[in-house]
Amino acid sequence: MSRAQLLDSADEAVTGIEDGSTILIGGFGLAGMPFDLIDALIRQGATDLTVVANNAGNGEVGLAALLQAGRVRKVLCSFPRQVDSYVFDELYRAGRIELEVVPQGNLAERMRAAGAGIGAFFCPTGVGTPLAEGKETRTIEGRDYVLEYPIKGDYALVSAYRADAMGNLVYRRTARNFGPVMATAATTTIVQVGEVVPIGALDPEAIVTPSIYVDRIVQVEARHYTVEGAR
Amino acid sequence: MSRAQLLDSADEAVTGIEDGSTILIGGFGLAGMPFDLIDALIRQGATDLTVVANNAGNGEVGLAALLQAGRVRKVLCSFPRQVDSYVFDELYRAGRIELEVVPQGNLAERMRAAGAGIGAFFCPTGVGTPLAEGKETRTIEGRDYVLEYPIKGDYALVSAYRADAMGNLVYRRTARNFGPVMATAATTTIVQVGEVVPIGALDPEAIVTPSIYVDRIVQVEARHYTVEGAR
Amino acid sequence: MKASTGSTSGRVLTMDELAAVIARDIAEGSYVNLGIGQPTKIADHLTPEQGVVLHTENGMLGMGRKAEERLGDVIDADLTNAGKVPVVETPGCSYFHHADSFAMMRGGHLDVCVLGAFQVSRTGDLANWSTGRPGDIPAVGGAMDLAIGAKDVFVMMTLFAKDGSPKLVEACTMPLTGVGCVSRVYSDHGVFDLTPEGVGIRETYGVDEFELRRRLGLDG
Amino acid sequence: MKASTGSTSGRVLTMDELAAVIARDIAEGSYVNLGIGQPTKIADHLTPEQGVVLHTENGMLGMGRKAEERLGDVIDADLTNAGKVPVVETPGCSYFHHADSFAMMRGGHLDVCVLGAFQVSRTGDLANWSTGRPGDIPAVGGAMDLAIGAKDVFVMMTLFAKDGSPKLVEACTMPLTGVGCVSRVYSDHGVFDLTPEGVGIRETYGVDEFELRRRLGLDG
Repeated sequence: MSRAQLLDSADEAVTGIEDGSTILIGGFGLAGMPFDLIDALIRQGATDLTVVANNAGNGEVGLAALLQAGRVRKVLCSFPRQVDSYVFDELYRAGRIELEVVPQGNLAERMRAAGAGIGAFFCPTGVGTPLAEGKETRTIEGRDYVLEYPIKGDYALVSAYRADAMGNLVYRRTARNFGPVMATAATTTIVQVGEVVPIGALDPEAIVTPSIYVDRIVQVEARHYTVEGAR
Repeated sequence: MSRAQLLDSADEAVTGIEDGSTILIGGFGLAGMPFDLIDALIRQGATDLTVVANNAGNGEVGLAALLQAGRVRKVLCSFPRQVDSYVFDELYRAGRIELEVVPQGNLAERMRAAGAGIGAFFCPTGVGTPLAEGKETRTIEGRDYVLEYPIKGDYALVSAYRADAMGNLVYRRTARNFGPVMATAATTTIVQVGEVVPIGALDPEAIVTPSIYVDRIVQVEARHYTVEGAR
Repeated sequence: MKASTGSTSGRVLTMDELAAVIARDIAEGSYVNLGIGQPTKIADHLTPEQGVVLHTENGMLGMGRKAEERLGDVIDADLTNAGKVPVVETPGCSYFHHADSFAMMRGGHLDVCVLGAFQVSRTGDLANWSTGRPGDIPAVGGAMDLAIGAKDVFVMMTLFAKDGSPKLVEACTMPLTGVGCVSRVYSDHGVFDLTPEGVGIRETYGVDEFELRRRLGLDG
Repeated sequence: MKASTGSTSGRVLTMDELAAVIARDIAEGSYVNLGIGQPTKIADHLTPEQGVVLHTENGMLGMGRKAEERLGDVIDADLTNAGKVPVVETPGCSYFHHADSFAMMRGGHLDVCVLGAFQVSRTGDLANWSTGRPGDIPAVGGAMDLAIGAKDVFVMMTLFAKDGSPKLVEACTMPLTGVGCVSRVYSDHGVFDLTPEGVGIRETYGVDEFELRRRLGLDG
């Protein structure tokens, strides 16, 4: 992919996302959730989307807001059901959204395979369980495996800590989670970061996502969470 | 694996390596070659070894010295033939060593699969070439793939830049190459480093090999190479 | 049938006491993943001398305790455990992405994983992700990866369901998480080794072995 | 047959001139891998304004030029290109391990890869790793990964072997490196697009298109 574009707003960063696209959305709960890009995507208006994410949204923000806006046809995720996933829960029970539950590690590895040009892989996770029903299985060296296929995205929306102006990325703590894998698995990777630094300012040994995987970058305000009275 | 052991010498680090073992040896040419561990392995005496490495040794040092000592039954590598691989070349032409040539990326990915618990994977590299002959193939979404199996080691000998006392590793520049992958693919991973630093001294965001993959560590003198008159 | 190696204590254990028993049994220097729910209690009983390193599947080795938060404190939302609760670092910790984190589990590098369970079969099948009730929204998270994600997979659970039925069963009736993956069951009534030769009782709490075998329908 | 889009220059190009032609054709901001041998010359003709980022399969993006070494200098043996020649960093470079490096190639993320060749077929089959002579020690390195490792795989070669036989052939007689992988051939006599519709001549050097088609046995 050619050189990453540095954009002025999240709205510019999500231009061109077509109806019917498959969107990989980073984050594990709040950590690494690309809130600004999701909000921009809601404003942008693309609909009939397939979303690949670990969860199916919390409260009425971020991914939950995208679902609530009725833009998502199908969710592939490992864990939709959470204490505050009521938006998804209602859509699902009303039959207004499709769900494919994927074990969390398979979700990650299937996207890794998409980014790495692997056609399919034999995975031991889920063998003999309902989630492997109908899938090809094989015994290799005495162990049973299920054949799993890549999950490729048209777009990835990722939140990182810092980018340099070329698009190299570093993440912060466990907010790294799915970001680096999704960045490799999408045709177009769009990243929101807390800070854009000059080229050469990131340690080449510590870059987690090399610039080649990044197409668009936008700098956003950091979000802060404080302990509330009622938790 | 339980906590890594910090050892006083390379000789202590290679104790217990059995005849007939499969040894993954890091390095790409000189960069990342674990010279001290290989020299210790020669002194240790294990023989009938299968070695997995990118090359088959340079000059008469490192891996070439191990071959010259007659300890290696078989080499799996991507590129045995180099300007100064005469030790391997002679052994091979004399029929005294077996060779399995593996495309470089497949070598890396097959070890990655071993470390990641993947039973086999469909890979597009080498399709239709002599190196895929006899292997299972499959067309997936219109592209042809060859089924490749994991390469697992009994031991990995790896050279890294710094370790902390728990066994977390960082590498230096392109000397990283196969080290991080091999560390995941062996039952016992033995690492030589230029420096052992206190626990907490390495940036948790920049650790390349987490301590879980490291079993034995030894600090060795750094090697320096100067430009010779005749290159 | 493997002989019992354990002893009988006076009464059934609380979950907190059981957590202490499991913590005691984890070998020094082990790399361990503690599943969401009851198993997280085990961390409170691990001693610094044990040098146990905790893995959390959302991308960290060397996870520390829950962050101490007071009203109004800024939470570091970038550092949580798998239950999305803020935690702290320990010295020597490291971060990695999700594919690397699950490769670490799937590749068998963790020494021990401790999980909760709805049911465990005598041959080590695990059911802990879905009750199978119609209408439930399916959600597996990392459960199937954890089930096969360590050299030893321990289960921590009450031995009997609220209706009194045993949760260590001949065959699971609930949807499986993994097949033949559990090696040991820690319960409030006793500790069981699941071996190819059958169920071995290591310890019993508040009940003798004979009675326990009877209630579980285990042959003598 | 696709029409020629190129022009005829006065004489056959040197490999260095050909490297300049290829450098000119690489789009601004591309990520590029230059194979060992002749293709490395291309780097000398890339301009800073092009902002081309070089990948080396031994684990680096943003590889710089060969290190300038004087007699007695300490060499940084930890920073080399795929040919094991010491190189330097460029600003914004990054390092990664071999599995990640080859995932980057195999996953189709590089824009262009330029390789040498013994033979290329009209349908894009590549032979560049083994002459197939009995007694040769087989050695493939990253050749098969590179052959499928970019959106566009270009070949840079002389068009005729020393014995005068064409290297752009109907079918390769040497062992293959990859099937249908080459999209364009840059040679001292001309530049060819290999398309599903056939071989298109983009430019010719020191020979006219008619003569070139005759010598290559191309129809039309």
